[in-house]
Amino acid sequence: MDEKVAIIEALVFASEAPLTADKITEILPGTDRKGTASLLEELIREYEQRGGGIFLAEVAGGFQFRTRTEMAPWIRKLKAARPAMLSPAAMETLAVIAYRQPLVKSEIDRIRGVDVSGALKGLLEKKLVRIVGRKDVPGKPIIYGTTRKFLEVFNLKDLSELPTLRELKDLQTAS
Amino acid sequence: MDEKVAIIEALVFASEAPLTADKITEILPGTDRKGTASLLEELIREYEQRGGGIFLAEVAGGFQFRTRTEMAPWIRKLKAARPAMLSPAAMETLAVIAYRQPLVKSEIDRIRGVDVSGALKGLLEKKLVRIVGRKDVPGKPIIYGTTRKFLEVFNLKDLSELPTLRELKDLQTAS
Amino acid sequence: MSYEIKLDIFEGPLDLLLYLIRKNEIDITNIPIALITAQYLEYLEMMRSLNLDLAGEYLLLAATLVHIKSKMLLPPVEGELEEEEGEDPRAELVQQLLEYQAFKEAALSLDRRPLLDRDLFTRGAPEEALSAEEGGEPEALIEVGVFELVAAFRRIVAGLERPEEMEIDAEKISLADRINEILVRLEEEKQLTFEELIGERRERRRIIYTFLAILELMKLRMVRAYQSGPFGAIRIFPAVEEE
Repeated sequence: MDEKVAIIEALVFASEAPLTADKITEILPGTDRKGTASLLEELIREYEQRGGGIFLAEVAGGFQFRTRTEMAPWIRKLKAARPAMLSPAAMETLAVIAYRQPLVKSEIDRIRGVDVSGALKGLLEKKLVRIVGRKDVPGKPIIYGTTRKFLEVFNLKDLSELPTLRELKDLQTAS
Repeated sequence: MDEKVAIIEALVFASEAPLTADKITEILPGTDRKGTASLLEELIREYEQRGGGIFLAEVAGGFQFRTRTEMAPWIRKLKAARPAMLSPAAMETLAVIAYRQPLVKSEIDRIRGVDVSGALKGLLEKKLVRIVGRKDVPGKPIIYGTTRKFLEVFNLKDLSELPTLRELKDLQTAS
Repeated sequence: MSYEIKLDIFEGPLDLLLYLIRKNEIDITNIPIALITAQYLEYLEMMRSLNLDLAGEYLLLAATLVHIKSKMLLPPVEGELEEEEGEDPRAELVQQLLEYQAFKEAALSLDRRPLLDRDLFTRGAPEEALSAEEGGEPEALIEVGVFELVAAFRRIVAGLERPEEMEIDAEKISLADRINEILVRLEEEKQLTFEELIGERRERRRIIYTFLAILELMKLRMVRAYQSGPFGAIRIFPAVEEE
């Protein structure tokens, strides 16, 4: 492959947003707008001829690599099987439950200062949190705790392996 | 390009983290571990022969597209922000953890001859180091180890790819 | 002695010592301890005069060096055990230095590797931009880990009016383990005796924690306990029957 085309490939690949031809021209030495355009042409054609899983798309006034639409079913499978990831809200709710369990929802709401219904539902669906029982007070509120899966996902033998706030603070105080 | 190779290309490209051969085998129908390995081989070779700006790297137990190191100067021009470098203190702490893991903080302190709290916290925040568990001795100190991200950042297939420490052998015979 | 080097470049006392050894072109296994101690102390003095923050570890190593020096000056004590005669007072320090040097070199060789985001880069585009037809979820996700969990908890606690009431200790967490275990079994078996809860493993710690867990669950109004007669078995039931 022509070295300049290779550089364009690397630039487009590493760029967060679709990369404009202007930006490429600015970075590549000794190239004008027209030169860049024809190099981009060459790269687009190369990907077309290869017939691989990705192609160079022209989007939003720039260029970006994308997966071919025929690949969508496979990529959906990939996304379904991804490792455990949590939103910050879910992570905070889970932290409160892990450290303060067993506790009722109103208590989690109070500590987090927001209604945690959504986050709680997600954690129950992911089986990181479970209903451990009900409290014998008016309204019979549901009590929540963490699950065995929680221990597995966080790679803990048991809850006593959770670091304490003091241990975290000890790390913070120095330097 | 073979259709299965094209699917693998799309999957590896779309994955956020290095994709394992096992995961690919799981997603691709009618393929066993060995079949996937040879398809991956084919894709790696194809990228090598093209001589483009990116290549298929085997890293952190999986596969990921990365830009060739020769492309770095151009990409640095694109990404104005300087990458976050590790301080020598952080690097030394990381090296001790990488070679001696799993280990407790007092052991790192001893080897480096200083209190490593600050460096350790920084490494935890950068997700290069993780809490592995607690040691079953009085005080139950926290045990640390490196993460998958450590392998990704340092471009290592697995920990066995770390160069061996020549001097450590001398030490063992001396002690 | 020339002071052209910057003083804050040392990563600790061992690093300073290694520097002095290299500077004097000394064999690390045969350190002329008087010379090195003198130079080391000179550096400390200089650091102090420049008002550099002198960590306690530097002084500790200074004390160790002085101690080794004095030991080496002493003639062998009469009647000392045979095996101790051959013991070099420097041995432990040499071993520590060799070990530290090995890791220092390892750190440098790690840094020389092709590094992500410095020498090579991965796909820059965010996930949801990869295919035109799918709209991905824009919410940033955190990969889970214990550090992330405790850091999240700390953030919340820091925002509370009375953070001290959230202080958790290892004891309380161990209790939560036992509570979870009891609740799981109660769910399956509907009622249990204290003996059944303790089970085969009759360790003191386990008995105490089981007892404390039941008290906590009663206080939370999650279980009820009944005793059949003064010395009868204590039976535990869920406080609320699930329909």
